[in-house]
Amino acid sequence: METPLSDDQRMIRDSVAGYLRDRYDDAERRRIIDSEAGWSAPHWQAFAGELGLLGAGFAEAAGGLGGGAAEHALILEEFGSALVVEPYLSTAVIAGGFLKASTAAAAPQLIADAIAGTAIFAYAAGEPNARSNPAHVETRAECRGANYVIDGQKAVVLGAVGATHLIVVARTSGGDRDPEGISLFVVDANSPGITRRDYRTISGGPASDITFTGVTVPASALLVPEGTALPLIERVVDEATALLCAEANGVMRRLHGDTLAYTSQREQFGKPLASFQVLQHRMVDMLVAMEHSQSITARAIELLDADPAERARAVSAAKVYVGKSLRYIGQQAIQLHGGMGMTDELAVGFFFKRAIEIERQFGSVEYHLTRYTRLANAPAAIAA
Amino acid sequence: METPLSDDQRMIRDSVAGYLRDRYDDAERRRIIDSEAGWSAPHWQAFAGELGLLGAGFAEAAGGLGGGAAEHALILEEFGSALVVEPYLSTAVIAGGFLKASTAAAAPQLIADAIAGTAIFAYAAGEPNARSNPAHVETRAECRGANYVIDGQKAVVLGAVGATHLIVVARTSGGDRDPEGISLFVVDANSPGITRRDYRTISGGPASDITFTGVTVPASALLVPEGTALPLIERVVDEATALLCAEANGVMRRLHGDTLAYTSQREQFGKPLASFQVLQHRMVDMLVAMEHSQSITARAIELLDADPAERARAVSAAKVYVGKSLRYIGQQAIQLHGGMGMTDELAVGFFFKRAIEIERQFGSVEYHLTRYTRLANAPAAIAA
Amino acid sequence: MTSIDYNAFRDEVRDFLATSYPASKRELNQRQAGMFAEPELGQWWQRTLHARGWGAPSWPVEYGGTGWDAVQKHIFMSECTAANTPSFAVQGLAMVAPVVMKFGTQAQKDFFLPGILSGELYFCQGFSEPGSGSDLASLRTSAVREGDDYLVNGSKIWTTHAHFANWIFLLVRTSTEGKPQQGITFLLAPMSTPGISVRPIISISGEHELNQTFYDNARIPIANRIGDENKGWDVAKYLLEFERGGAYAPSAQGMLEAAKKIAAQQPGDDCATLWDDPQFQRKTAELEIDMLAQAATEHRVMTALAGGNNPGDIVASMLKLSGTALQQAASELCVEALGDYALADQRQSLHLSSNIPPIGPDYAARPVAKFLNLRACTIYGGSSEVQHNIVARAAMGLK
Amino acid sequence: MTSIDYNAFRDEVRDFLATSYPASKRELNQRQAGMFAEPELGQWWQRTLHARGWGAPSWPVEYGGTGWDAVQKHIFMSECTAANTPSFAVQGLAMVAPVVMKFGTQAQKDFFLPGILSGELYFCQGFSEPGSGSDLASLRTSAVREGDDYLVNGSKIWTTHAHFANWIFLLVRTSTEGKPQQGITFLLAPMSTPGISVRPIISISGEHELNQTFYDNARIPIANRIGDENKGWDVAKYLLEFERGGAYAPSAQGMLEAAKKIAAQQPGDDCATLWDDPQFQRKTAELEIDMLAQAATEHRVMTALAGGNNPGDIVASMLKLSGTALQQAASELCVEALGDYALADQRQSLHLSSNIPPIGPDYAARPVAKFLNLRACTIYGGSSEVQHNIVARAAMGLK
Repeated sequence: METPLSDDQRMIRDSVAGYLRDRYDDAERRRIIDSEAGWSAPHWQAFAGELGLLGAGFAEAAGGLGGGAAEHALILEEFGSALVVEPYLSTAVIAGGFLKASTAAAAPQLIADAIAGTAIFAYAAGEPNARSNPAHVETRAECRGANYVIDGQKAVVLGAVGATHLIVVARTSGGDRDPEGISLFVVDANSPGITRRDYRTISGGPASDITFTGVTVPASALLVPEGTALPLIERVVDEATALLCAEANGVMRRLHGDTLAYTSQREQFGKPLASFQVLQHRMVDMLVAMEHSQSITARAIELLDADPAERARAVSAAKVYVGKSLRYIGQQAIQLHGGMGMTDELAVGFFFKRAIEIERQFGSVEYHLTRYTRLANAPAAIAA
Repeated sequence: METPLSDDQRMIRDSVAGYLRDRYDDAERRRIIDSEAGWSAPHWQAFAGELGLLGAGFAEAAGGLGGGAAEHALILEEFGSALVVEPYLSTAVIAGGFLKASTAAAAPQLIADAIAGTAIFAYAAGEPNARSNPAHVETRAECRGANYVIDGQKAVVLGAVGATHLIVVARTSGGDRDPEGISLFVVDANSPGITRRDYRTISGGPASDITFTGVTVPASALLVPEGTALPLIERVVDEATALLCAEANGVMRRLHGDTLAYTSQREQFGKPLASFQVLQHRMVDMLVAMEHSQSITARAIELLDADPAERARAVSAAKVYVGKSLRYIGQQAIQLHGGMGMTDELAVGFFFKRAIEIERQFGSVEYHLTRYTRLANAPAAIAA
Repeated sequence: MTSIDYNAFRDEVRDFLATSYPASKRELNQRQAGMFAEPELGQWWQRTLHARGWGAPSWPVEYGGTGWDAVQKHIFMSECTAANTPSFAVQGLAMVAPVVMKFGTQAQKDFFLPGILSGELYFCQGFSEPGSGSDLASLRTSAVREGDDYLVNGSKIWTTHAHFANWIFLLVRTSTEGKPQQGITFLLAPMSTPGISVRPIISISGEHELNQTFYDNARIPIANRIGDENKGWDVAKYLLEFERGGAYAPSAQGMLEAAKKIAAQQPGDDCATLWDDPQFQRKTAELEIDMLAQAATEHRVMTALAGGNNPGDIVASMLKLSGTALQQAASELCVEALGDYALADQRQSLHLSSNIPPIGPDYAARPVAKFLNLRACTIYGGSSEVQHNIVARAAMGLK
Repeated sequence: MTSIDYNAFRDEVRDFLATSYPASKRELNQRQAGMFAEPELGQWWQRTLHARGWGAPSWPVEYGGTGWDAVQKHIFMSECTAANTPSFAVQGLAMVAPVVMKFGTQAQKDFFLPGILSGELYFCQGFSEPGSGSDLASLRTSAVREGDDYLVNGSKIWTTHAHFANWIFLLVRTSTEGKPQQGITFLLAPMSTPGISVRPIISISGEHELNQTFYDNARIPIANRIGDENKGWDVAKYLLEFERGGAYAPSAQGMLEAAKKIAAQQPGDDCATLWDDPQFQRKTAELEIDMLAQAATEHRVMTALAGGNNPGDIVASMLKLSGTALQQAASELCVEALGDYALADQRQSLHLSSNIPPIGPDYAARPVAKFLNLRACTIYGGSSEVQHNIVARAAMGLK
């Protein structure tokens, strides 16, 4: 089912889809992830220049296109359907979200550089001793005069290998899971004291574990006033989560489409696989899950500007539903591809692995179901 | 898959199955549940006399056949496959279990009467203000000299309408959910102060809500010393729960068998329903659930004599698995019968409704999963 | 895209419901576990709606419709579902009327549409036959011309409310040549027609809602035929599209709220009420999320319709597939919340005229009967298996 | 029914494992995420078992079996699974050997069985072809007689460990007359045969375990044929029965225990460890109950076999259906427990010879690769869909 778009939105979607079809096909993606860097600077420059995508979410006054989450969603759904590995989410959505809300003097210039494609961001938030609770921050930033000194470890930071800057969540006061005392810093990715162990995610994109040892940054690196970052983090991570769901919809579209195409051409017992009723019904269930994922994602994106509790509820609901759909559609896609689904010779395995990743990013089904349950059943939510 | 039986066991099973086939078919059962009493005294007498079933679980010295849970299971599985409404479980298993462990002077005579079919028991345990926690008892029994006076309400007591005696769980001390202070009384069903609201369960058997208003019984009505009954209740209810699972296996056998027969003869789009792959695979899943239900029930019955924690774990595991299977098999049986499954003209609807009842009796899937989780994950259960 | 103030509209609907649907009637409707309310209640409600001009929101204005857009219709339906208004006359309003509008003569329109709108003409459906079911094309009830009439012989089954209805719409076989679909004709008949008789079918919930109807040389005037002879299949297909176009989320969400309320009054095992059990809350939340997804898709469809786009028949099948599953799941959760009282047969308290109190608490009366009745929603109107086949063929081009 | 002291037997097995399977080897096996251990480890273990006389518990005593009854075999397998011993040589021990025993000549028995038992002959399987799959009868690799040999041409796919094995067993087409099943022949061939070549297939876990093999006028002596020409279908059917006869619960339970251990070391969201999260415990318990049911059915089958009763092939299909689903679920729970480290591609640390530490904690190395590999267990050896078909036909008489 098509979703109605404005003319501007249709133009964005069509230009992204066209670019990816022509210049970012499965073979090109393999070349990118098999390269040493694991991402492509030329494509990034094309996103910035030729396609002008990197300003999609910034105000026109700041040099952007004046769009918002809806435009990010269109772009990320297409990126999902091509498994684009470049760090759009961490740069345009996450760093973009923080920078737009930032009180830092450097923010306008960083926005301009992000739009130009010269500033690339990774989001260094997750830690080896934390799970998905955004208030669980053990990395410490200690104020020393005009500077802060950051010490700690960040785990599974996506896209750090090509980033010029890291957005670092660090604790300036309080206990490990204290909602107060959390701060956000923008840090030069090559600062002394930063060491990375780079690796790949299972779907092939670049990721790193990062250790901060006495990394010294000026107080101007604080994106918002010291110790007050959690509400902003929750908003931006909610936004990123909803947009990750949009990316997921692109991934599922390919998983379903590839499965339908494969089972239609592949014969067994003298008939196309797709002529077996059991497989047909399963592909229908995949389709239904996909349509509903689209809908609940659109709903979450519409509610991003609602009050924090409603926003969080809508985003967690979407992530739960999309997470379950990714799991079902991904696993069935492999099952219905049979032996061929087990090889990395077809694209389907990479989409399946990306589905596994998205299922976990920013919190699993279990995490978001717990969060939704808590929010939905706050005493006010039930009329007796 | 057949389960190996001893010669004695095979004889019991074959005689019960033969009796039910010849004299307790679906039409006869309808006559029984449509009668005013809602159960059949003549069949009960046949169970006692002709078939000699009612002594199956009592020692030979007490006039029984010297069997135990394994024999009860054989009988109840057959009873399940014919939806027998007579109160075998409450009389032979529950009252039988209590009487065998009882210190009361009257116990031997009650056992003899139960075997003869002249004493019939209902188990008055559940209450309108409690759910499935057996320690939650609000009915009070107050000691007054040589007597106890019972006040309170019991809900959904099965088979009370034909019972000569009630086994009543009442609190002699302590708070509403206190494990201590729970007592067991055997009470003449016609005692003054007992009022019943009789009704039917959805599958047609008799049930009652019972109010006790100043019901006076002698101290000799205590089945075990005052206030100590909970461990015995837990054991006997575990036994009854495992045997209810055996009954469930009989119910599922019929649900599956009737569905297979119906879909094999009923045509749609010019072919038998059973020739559609989707329905075939679903009936296979029903069969697999049924086989595993058999197995996990047999396991629970074997472990009834294990230590209380292991016994409880095994019984709760069985009830969880069987409960889920009842739900799946029952719902699919109706779905696969199509419109005919929605009428009470076929037997399948009654089996479905009995499945719904069993799913809840002695605690739902949720209750037993909680219980299992607590027991399985007691600190000792995990080796780090 | 539109200038309608939907919030104001919602308030208007709520005001109407608050004043025109009193608590006494709501209480009566709580005893209705079937697909449709008994006519005594249902006809009253249809008259009430009709008096307000809201008797047929989905009809074109020229026939008495409201002129609402799809979003307004959705709001209206959601509010009615939330207020638990009686379900009535769906077969006339949503099934017969659209085909009369599309295929009927002027005389047929003039006669049937006003009567359906006012609730005076109460229709039941004669499609399925013993031995057919989802395979409608195999039907065998025959109609042979004799003078100005058809002489109809045969039998129909699963006819909800045949014992209450004054009219029936029928598919009959007028030819055995060609494909099975080609010889079918669509007729309307008064239930008082000599030769039509009704046999009750008691359903697994113990209620009499369904019937089998018999046709023994029943004379039905040719003037009551809708569309051409042997073209009834097209009429039926058009009708079934309407049947499948509903909204499922509101009623599922209504039952989920009911389950929460029951849980808040039922005892828990280790906590004061069942609602205090975190596991019950989590299970409820998980189902609620599925309903949000369903509702969001229904909203997308409504928006598309309001914008003049037809999202296609396939969407109707997909919504029925997941929507009916959610209705069943929500209804099951109400039953689960009841605990042991789910075992009690409550049928004696479940009639408008009953003065027998429910067994256990008041809220224990309806859930099990509703649950049992709702097993049918994945069977009737094209079973879930048939809906899967439809989507596979239409959306994915699978044969 | 029997006088064997199973508890004593279990102790004997445990003692053996404790002394003969040192921690260093166990640690190596932790890096093996594939179906089978790499031969360096696997062959060592087969030699170790063979030295103890336990190289082939399921074989008849005359060929070097242990003489254990079914319960003993089950105990042995469960203990090995619990100790996480290397999985090795299954294709020779459990697939080739039974058919050699049943269909082979004395010379074939004398040559192949001792070599398989000692681990010296390492077999891989050449059944599926590009374009066939679960539909084995459609295979096209041809074998034409020339003198004392067959000249074999064609290709086989999904050949696990073809790059390690020194022998392969093959189904080839020797006739195109009659039904497709009728012209198939079963051959054994050294992998060193000129004309046989191997192409690696990298699996979605990033590992090289699978291969495609090519046959370009490969000469295979007629003496290496098992059974008669054109009768290979019967041989293959017999072999597949053995393949499906396994026990699934022990390995699923092993992975469930692994998930618990991971959870006990991973942080929770609002509690010290993930294991302290009641929801995780409940989920684990629910899966554990399903495994108890599977294990109880496997136990019933073993008991029946020990009592001389054959519960039938259908049971093998049913056990594979539910057993493989449980293995996948348990493996998924391990991945879930890992949290974000599930995103890391660990393949560089997953080889015997690797000295690269895992990304994140040590226990993060294997679960994802194992999970990805285990997607195959519902595909190979007759997919779950095919197993459903088998049970429908055989157990329920459905066509």
